[in-house]
Amino acid sequence: MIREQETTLYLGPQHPGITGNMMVKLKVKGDTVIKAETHVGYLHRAFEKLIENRNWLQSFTLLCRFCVPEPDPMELTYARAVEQLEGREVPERAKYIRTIVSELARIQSFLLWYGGQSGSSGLYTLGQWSVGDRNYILDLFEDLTGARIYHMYMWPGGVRRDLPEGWIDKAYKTMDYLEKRLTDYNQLLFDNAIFQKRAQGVGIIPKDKAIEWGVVGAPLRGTGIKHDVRIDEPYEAYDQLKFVVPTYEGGDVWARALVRRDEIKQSISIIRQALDKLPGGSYYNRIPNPMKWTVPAGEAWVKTESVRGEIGFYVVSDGSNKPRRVHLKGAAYAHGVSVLEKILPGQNIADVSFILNSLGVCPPEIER
Amino acid sequence: MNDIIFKIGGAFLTAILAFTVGMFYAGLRRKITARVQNRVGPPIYQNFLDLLKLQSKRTNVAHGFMGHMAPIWIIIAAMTVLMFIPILQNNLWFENLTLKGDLIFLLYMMVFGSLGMALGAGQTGNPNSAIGVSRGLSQMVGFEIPFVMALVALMLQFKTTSIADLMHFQFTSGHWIILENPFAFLAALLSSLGMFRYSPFDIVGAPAELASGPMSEFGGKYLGTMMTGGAVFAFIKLVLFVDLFLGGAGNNSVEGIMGTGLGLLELLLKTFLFYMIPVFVGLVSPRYRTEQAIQFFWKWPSVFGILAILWALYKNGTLL
Amino acid sequence: MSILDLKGLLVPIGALKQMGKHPHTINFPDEEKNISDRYRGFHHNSLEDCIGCGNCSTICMNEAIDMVALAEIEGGKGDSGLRPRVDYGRCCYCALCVDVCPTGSLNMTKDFIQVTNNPYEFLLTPGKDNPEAKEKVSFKADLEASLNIFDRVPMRELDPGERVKSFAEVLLGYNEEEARREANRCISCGLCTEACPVHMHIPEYINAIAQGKDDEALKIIYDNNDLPEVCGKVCTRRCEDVCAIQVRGEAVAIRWLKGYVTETADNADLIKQIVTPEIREPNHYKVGIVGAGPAGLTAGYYLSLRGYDVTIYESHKDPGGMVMYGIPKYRLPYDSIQKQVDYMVKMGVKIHYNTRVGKDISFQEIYDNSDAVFLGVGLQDAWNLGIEGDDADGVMSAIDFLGKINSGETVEVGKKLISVGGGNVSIDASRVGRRLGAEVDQLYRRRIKDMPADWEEIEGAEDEGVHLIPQAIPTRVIKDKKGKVKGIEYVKAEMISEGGGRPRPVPIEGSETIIDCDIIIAAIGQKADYSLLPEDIADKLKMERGKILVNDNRQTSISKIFAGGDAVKYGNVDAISAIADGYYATLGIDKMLMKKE
Amino acid sequence: MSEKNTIGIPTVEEIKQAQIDFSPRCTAAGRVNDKETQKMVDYILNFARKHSLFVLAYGTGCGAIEIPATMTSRYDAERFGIRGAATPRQADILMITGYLSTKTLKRVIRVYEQMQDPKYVIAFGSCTINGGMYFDSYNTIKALDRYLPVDVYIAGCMPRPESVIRGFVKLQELIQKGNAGNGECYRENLDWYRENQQKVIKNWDFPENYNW
Amino acid sequence: MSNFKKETKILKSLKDVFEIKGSVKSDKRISIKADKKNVSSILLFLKNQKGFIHLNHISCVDWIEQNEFELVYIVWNPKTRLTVMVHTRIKRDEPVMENIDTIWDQANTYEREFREMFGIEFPGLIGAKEFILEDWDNIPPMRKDFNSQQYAIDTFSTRPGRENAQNVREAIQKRSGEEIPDFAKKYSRD
Repeated sequence: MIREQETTLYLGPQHPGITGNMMVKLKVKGDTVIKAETHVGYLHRAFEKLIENRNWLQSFTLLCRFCVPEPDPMELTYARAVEQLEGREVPERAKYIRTIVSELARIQSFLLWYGGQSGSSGLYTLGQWSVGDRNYILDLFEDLTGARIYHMYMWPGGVRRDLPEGWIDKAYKTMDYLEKRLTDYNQLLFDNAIFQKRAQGVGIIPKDKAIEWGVVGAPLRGTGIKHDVRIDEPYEAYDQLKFVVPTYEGGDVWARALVRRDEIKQSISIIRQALDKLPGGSYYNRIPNPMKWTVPAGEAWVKTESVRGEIGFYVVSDGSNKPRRVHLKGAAYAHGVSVLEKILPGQNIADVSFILNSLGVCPPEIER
Repeated sequence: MNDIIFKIGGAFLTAILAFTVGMFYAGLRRKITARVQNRVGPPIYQNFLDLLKLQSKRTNVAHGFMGHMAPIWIIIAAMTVLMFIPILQNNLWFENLTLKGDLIFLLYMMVFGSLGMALGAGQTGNPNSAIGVSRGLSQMVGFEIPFVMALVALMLQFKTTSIADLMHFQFTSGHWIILENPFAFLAALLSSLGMFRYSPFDIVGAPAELASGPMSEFGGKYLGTMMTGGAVFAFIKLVLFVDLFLGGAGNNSVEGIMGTGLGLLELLLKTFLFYMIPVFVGLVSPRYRTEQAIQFFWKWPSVFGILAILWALYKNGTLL
Repeated sequence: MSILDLKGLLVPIGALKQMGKHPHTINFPDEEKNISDRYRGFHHNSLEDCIGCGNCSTICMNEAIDMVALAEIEGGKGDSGLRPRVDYGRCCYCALCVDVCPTGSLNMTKDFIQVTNNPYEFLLTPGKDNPEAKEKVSFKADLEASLNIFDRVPMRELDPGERVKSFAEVLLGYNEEEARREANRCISCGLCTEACPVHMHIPEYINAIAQGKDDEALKIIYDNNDLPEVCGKVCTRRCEDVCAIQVRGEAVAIRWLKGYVTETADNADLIKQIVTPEIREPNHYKVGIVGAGPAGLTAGYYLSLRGYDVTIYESHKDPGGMVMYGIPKYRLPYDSIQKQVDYMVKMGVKIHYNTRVGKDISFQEIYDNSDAVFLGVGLQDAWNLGIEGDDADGVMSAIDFLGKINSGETVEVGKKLISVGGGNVSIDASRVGRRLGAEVDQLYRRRIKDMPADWEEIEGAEDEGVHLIPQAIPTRVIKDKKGKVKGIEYVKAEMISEGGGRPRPVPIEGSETIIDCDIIIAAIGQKADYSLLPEDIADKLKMERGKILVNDNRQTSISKIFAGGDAVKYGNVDAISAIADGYYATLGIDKMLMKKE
Repeated sequence: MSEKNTIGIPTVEEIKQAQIDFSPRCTAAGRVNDKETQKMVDYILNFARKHSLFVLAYGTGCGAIEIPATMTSRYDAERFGIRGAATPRQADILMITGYLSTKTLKRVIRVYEQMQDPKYVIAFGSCTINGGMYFDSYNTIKALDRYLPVDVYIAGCMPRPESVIRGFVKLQELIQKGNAGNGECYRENLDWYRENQQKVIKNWDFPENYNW
Repeated sequence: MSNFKKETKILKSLKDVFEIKGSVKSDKRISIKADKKNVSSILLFLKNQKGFIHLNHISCVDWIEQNEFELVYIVWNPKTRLTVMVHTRIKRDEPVMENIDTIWDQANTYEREFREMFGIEFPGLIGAKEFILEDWDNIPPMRKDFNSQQYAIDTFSTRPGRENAQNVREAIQKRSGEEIPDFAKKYSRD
C-alpha cells in the first residue's frame, strides 16, 4: 500500500481488539502481517500450583476460573476425571442436568462469540443484541446454580442442587425466545454482504494439516473434518440424545462462523430433548467429608467438547486428599499460539482481531 | 457597514449553529443507535458533557509541536470551510462568504483538516496512528474520486463553480439537483458514507484493529477540540449536501426573523434526513478492509460519477 | 459475491425495525431485577444456631473466613463462642462453607452489592453486621445437598434373639472399612474435647483413624486416657452430645471409634509396643491410692509414668471397681479391663488386691507412708427403694445384682423380674435379667424420652424384650408370708410441668396396679462408704451430701489427700469422669510435689 | 470485643494502626477548591466529569467477562454516559477487573500513568481487595492500593452488572463531591508507590519521569 | 481382554518394535511406559505408521519423592479414536528431554512452558526464553519444592485487619485446659 516499510505492531495487552489479556506481536509490512508471535502470561494465576495447596473439592472451585467465558466445561471435565479415578457413579438425572448445563454454557458462550466476532468487524449492533440476550441464559444459570458466571455446580458425584421449581418451563421459554432472536442475528450477520466479504477466504486453516496442527472444535469442523468429543467419546447423556455435528468446507473465518451458527441451533435442540427426557431420581452421589476425601492413586485423561473445542484434564492422584497434578489442555493452547502464528502471516492487520475471535483464543487457558 | 456587521454576526451565528447542531446530531446518533440495539442509550446532550469533561481535564499530554497544532489545525480548517458554506439561501445572516469557485476551494479545504490530523498523528510515534493515517489517506483517495466526479458533473451541468449559484438555480427552477442529475447524487451519497467514516468505512479509527488510529495519543483538550472540529465538519458535510442536491434551505418567502427560523427548520429537517442515511448504514454494516473500501468506491460510486458526468454533458448538450 | 448482492445489502437493513421495540434494558438502580432464590450473595449466619465449629473456615481454600470472638456470644459446652467473619477481599462465593455447615446456620443471601472507597470495609461478620439479611437468605445449607454425612455408619450387633441367650458382647464393633468411613465423617472441630471430662484429643485420634494410622490414634488416646477400651464400650460419651454433626444428624460415633482403635492392640504387650510411653526417672515420691476403680487406675498409671512410686489398694479380687462389677459383660467383657490393667502393671503400677483399707491395712498407715494419697473409693452402697416392704427377700440393689453376676455367682431370678429406675444401671439389670431367662418389666417414673440411659441401651432392651412401663411410681412391695417378694404395686403418673422446669411426675389417684414378680431390682442411686477413713481425717474432709469436695486439681481440704471418682463432688458419676479425676489428680499431685522441691 | 479470649490477640486500635501503615496514601483524597468563586465552576465541571466516563478497554482479569454484560443492551451503562475508550489517553476510568499478575501490573502502571487527570481507578472483586482466591499465588498482587490509588472497590467474584453499575454510581457521587481522582496524589507520593511497585516488578525499565 | 481388541493390537505392535511396558487402561486408553531415549521414535512410529496424528497433550508431573519428572505424551488417532499415553521419567537433577517439536509444531509451546515452569531443558528448542513469566528469578515455580504461599507472603503484602482471628481448636483448648501433645498436633485441623 502506501508505506511499504516494516513496522512492529503490538496488538495488546491493552487493545480493544484482543480477546482477553494477551499480546500478539506483529511484524507488519504496509497492511500485511508478515510475522506473528503470541505473548501470553498476563493472566497467569498459577492454578496448577495452587492446587497443590487445595484438596480435591477445593480445587473444583478454582478450576472453573480457567477460562472465563465458559467455566462449565472445566467443572464438568474435572468432575468426570475425579469420578473416573474414583470409579464413582453419577446418577442418571445428574447426567441429564449436566448435559443441559453444558449446552446452556455453549449457547451463552456462542452469544458472546457473536458479539466478539461482529464487534471485531465493527458491527456493534449484533454484539449489543446477543450479549444482551445472553443475560437470559445467565438468568437461567442464576436460578439453577446461584451465580451468573462461576457456577461451581457440577461437582464430582453429580450436581450440587436439584432443578428449582418452574425452571424447566423457564428454560423452554428462553429457548423459544432465543430461537426467534437467532433469525434476527443471522439476518444481520450471515446475510450481510459485507460480513461475507470480510469473512470469506480469511484465516484459512488447511484441511490436510488441521488435525496435525492440533486444531479442534469449530475451527476443525470448519475445515470439513467431523470430530466432536460428544460423538467420539460420548459422555453424560449425549449418547441418548439426537444431534448433528455441523461441518463446513473452507477452513476460513466464514466456515467457522457457519459451524457456530448451526451449533447453537443444535444446542437448543439438545436442551429441549434433555428437558423432555429428564429422568427422576437422585441428582448427587454424595462424596465423603471433603476435608478427608482421598482419591485412589492413578491417572485420568478426560476430554470434553467445550465451546472452543476439545479440552482435556490430565489428573494424577497419589492417593492423598490433594490432587498431585491437574493439567488442563485447553482448546486455545494450540489455537492461540502455534496455529495463530502459522495462519496470521499474509493476513491483513484488519483481520487479526477477526481471526482471533473466530479461533476462540482464550488466553487464560494457555497460561492458566 | 451593515453588510460587515451582518457578515461578522452571521459568521458567529453560523459557528454556533454548526457546533450545536453537529454535537446534537452526534448525540442523536448515539440515541438512535441505542434504540436499534434494544437499549436506552445516553441522554441526547451527552456529547456536550463529553466535550466539557475533555476540556476540563487537568493534564493534557502532547507530543511535539504538531501534536499541539493538529487539533487547532482541524478546528481552523473546519471554521474556514464553514465560512464558505452558505447555510441559508437569500439570508443576510447565513449567507457567509460566497465567491466564484468556492466549490473547488471547498474540495481542497476539506482535505486540509485531515492533513493536519495526519501530521499531528505522525508525530506521536504510535504505530497505530501511523497506520491509521495511511489508511485514512488511502480511503480519502477512494472516496474523493467519485465525489469530485459528482461535483464536476454539477459544474459541467450548471456551468458554475459557486455553491450559491447552484442553490439559486434550485430555488428559481424549483427542481432539486437530486432529480436533475440523480447519478451525481448517488455518487456523492455513496462517497459521503466514506466521508462520515461510519461503518463500513470506519477503517481509520477502527478500535478493534488500531485502537483509535490517529487519535490514539490525543486526549483531554486535544481530543475535545478534535471532537468539536468533527462535529462542525459533520454539519458542513450535511449542509453542503443539502445545498447541492436537496435544494438548500431558506427557500421561503416569509420575511424577517420568522423566515430565518423557518429556513433553519427546513435545514435541520433536510440535514437530519440525509444524516440518517450514513447512520443507518453504519448500524447494520461491519467494517470493510482498506482495500475493500477503496474497491467499493472505485466500483459503484465511480460508475455513478462517470454516468453523472455523461448525464451532465448530455444535459447541457456537449455530448450530443 | 456477485457484482451487486442486493439481498446481502438489503436484508441487514431489516435490523432497523428493532428501533420500534421497547428497549429491554433494566433501568438499574431505579429498577431492580429479581435476584434468584438460589443466589449466592453475602453470607448470613444465624448467631444463635451457629455453634462456632469453624468448619466453614476450614473448607475455605481462600482463607476468607476467620473465627472471631463476639462480645454478645458467650461460649459454652458445644459452642466455641467464636463466630465466622468473612473477608470479602478473599471470598469467591463458592458457598462451600454453606454446604459444609453442620448446623445449617450459615447461608448466603440475595445481597451482593457492596461498593466503597475504603478497602477495609470488606470484613463482615454475618448475622451480626447484617441482621436484616435474614429475610433475604437464598442459598441455603440444604440438608439433602450438604457435604456433611449426617448418617452414622451402622454398628453391627447381635440379633436380639441371640443376645438373650448368653452374655456375649452385643455390639460387634466396627471393622476397618467402617471405622475409616465413620472417622471420615468427623469435621475435626474439637467441640467435643471440651465436653469430655478428661479432654481427650478426639479430633486428632479420629483424624489418625481416618488416615489409616490406628497406632498413632492409640498413642494419642493413651495420652490422657488409660482405659480407652472401657471408654470405647461403656462411656457416657458426652462428647457425642455436643458433636457438631449431631445438631442436624447423628453424632460421629466417637466411642465406637475409640473402641475400634483399642481393639487393634489386643494384648498388653502390643499396647506397650504401640504407645511406647515416655517414663520419667523415678523421683522417689510415694503415692498411695485407695481403690482400683477407673479413677485409681488412671491416677496410678499417669503417676507411675511420671516417676512416682505408686501402690494401689483394692478390696476386691479383681481390678476395675464399678466398671468391673457394675457393668454386665455383654457390654464390657472381662478381657477388656484385664488387658488394660495388665498393661498398666507392665508400666509399673503396683496393685494389692483383696486388701480392704481400714480392715487389712489402716488408712493412717497409707497416709503416713505416702507423700500423697488418692482416694478413689467410689459409691459402693445403693439407696434402697424407700417404700413399704423394701426389706423383702428378693428386693435387691442393681449394684449387688450385677456385682454378683459379674463375679460369677448365681442369682435366682425366678420367672418375673421387675427393675425400677431409668438409668443405664437399671437397664443393665433388666437386660441381665432377660439373659438369665426372666421376663422383665421396668418401671420408670417419667416418660421414656426422659430416661437418662443411653438411647441405644433403651432400644437394645426393648429389642431384647424388656417391657418398659413409663410413668409408673412404685408404692409398695407385696410380700408373701415368708417375707419373699410376691409383687409390686405402682401408680401411674402424669407429667406436670411447673414454672417451665423439667416436668414432674404426679401420681394419678386410683391408678394403682399390681404386678406379680419374683425379684425386684432397684437402681435408683448409690452412696459412698467412708468407714475406711479414720475419724480425725473424716472430720477434716469437707463433704457435701455425702460426697467429697475437691478443687480443680482434685485436691481435698486436706492438702495431701486427693480424691476422684464417683465419691467426689466434681462432674458426673461415670467412668470417664472418674478417669478425668484420676488424670487431673495426677497433674495436681505432680504440681504439688514438684513445687515442694 | 469482650475480655475473654483476648490473650495474644491484637486490639482494635492496633489493627487500625496497621491498616493506616499499610496503605496511608490516596484513599479518598479531597480535591475541593476552597475559593468561593470557584465553587460554581467546580460544580459544573464535576457534573460533566461524572456524567462522561470513558472506560479504558482493558480486561486485566476475569472480571472483564461482566463488562460486556454491563455495557450491552440489558444493563446498558451508556445511560450514565459511560462508554469505552480504546486508548489510555482518552480514558477516565481504569478498571482493574480482578486479579493482576505481576506481568500485567507493569502494563497497568504504564497505562495508568498515560491517562490524563482526573483519572479514576475502579477495583473489581475480591482479588483486588485482599488477593481473593489467588491469595497464595506467586504471580498475582494482593492489595491493589499499594500500587495504584483506587477510588472505588466493588465486592464480588465476579461483581454482577448491578454491582458494577452501583460502583459507577458511587464513583459519580465521589466525583461530584470532588473526592475522586487521585492522579495528583499519586504523583506526589510517587516514591512510595514506586517503592512498592519495584518490589514486585523485578526488572524495572520505566522511563525516569512520570509523564512521558 | 477380548473387549479391547483394537487396543491390544496397537499395544502389541508397539511392544514388537520397542522395549516398553504397557497396558490397556480402559476403553480407548492405552498407557505405555518407555525409556526417555525411545520416546521420540515411539511418537514418530505412532504418528507415521499407526495414524496417531493428533497430539492431544503433553503433561509433566513432578515426583519429588522419587527425584524424577514424569513426562506424559498423549496422542490420538482420529480414525480409530484410540488414545495412547506415553510415559517417561527423567531425572530431576539433570532435566533434559528430547525436543519433539519437529514431529508436532505445537509441542514447541508445551516445551517452552515446561522449560519455564519446571526447568526442563529441550536441546534445540527455539522460542523466547520467557513464555508465561516475566523476570522470574526463583526456582521454576511448578516444581514441588517451590513454596508458592511462602513466596506470596514474602513478596506481596496482605491487607491487615484480620489479626484478631482465632483457631477454634485452640480457643477450646485454651478454655478447657487441654494440652495436645506434639505428636498429635499434626492431626489437628489447621
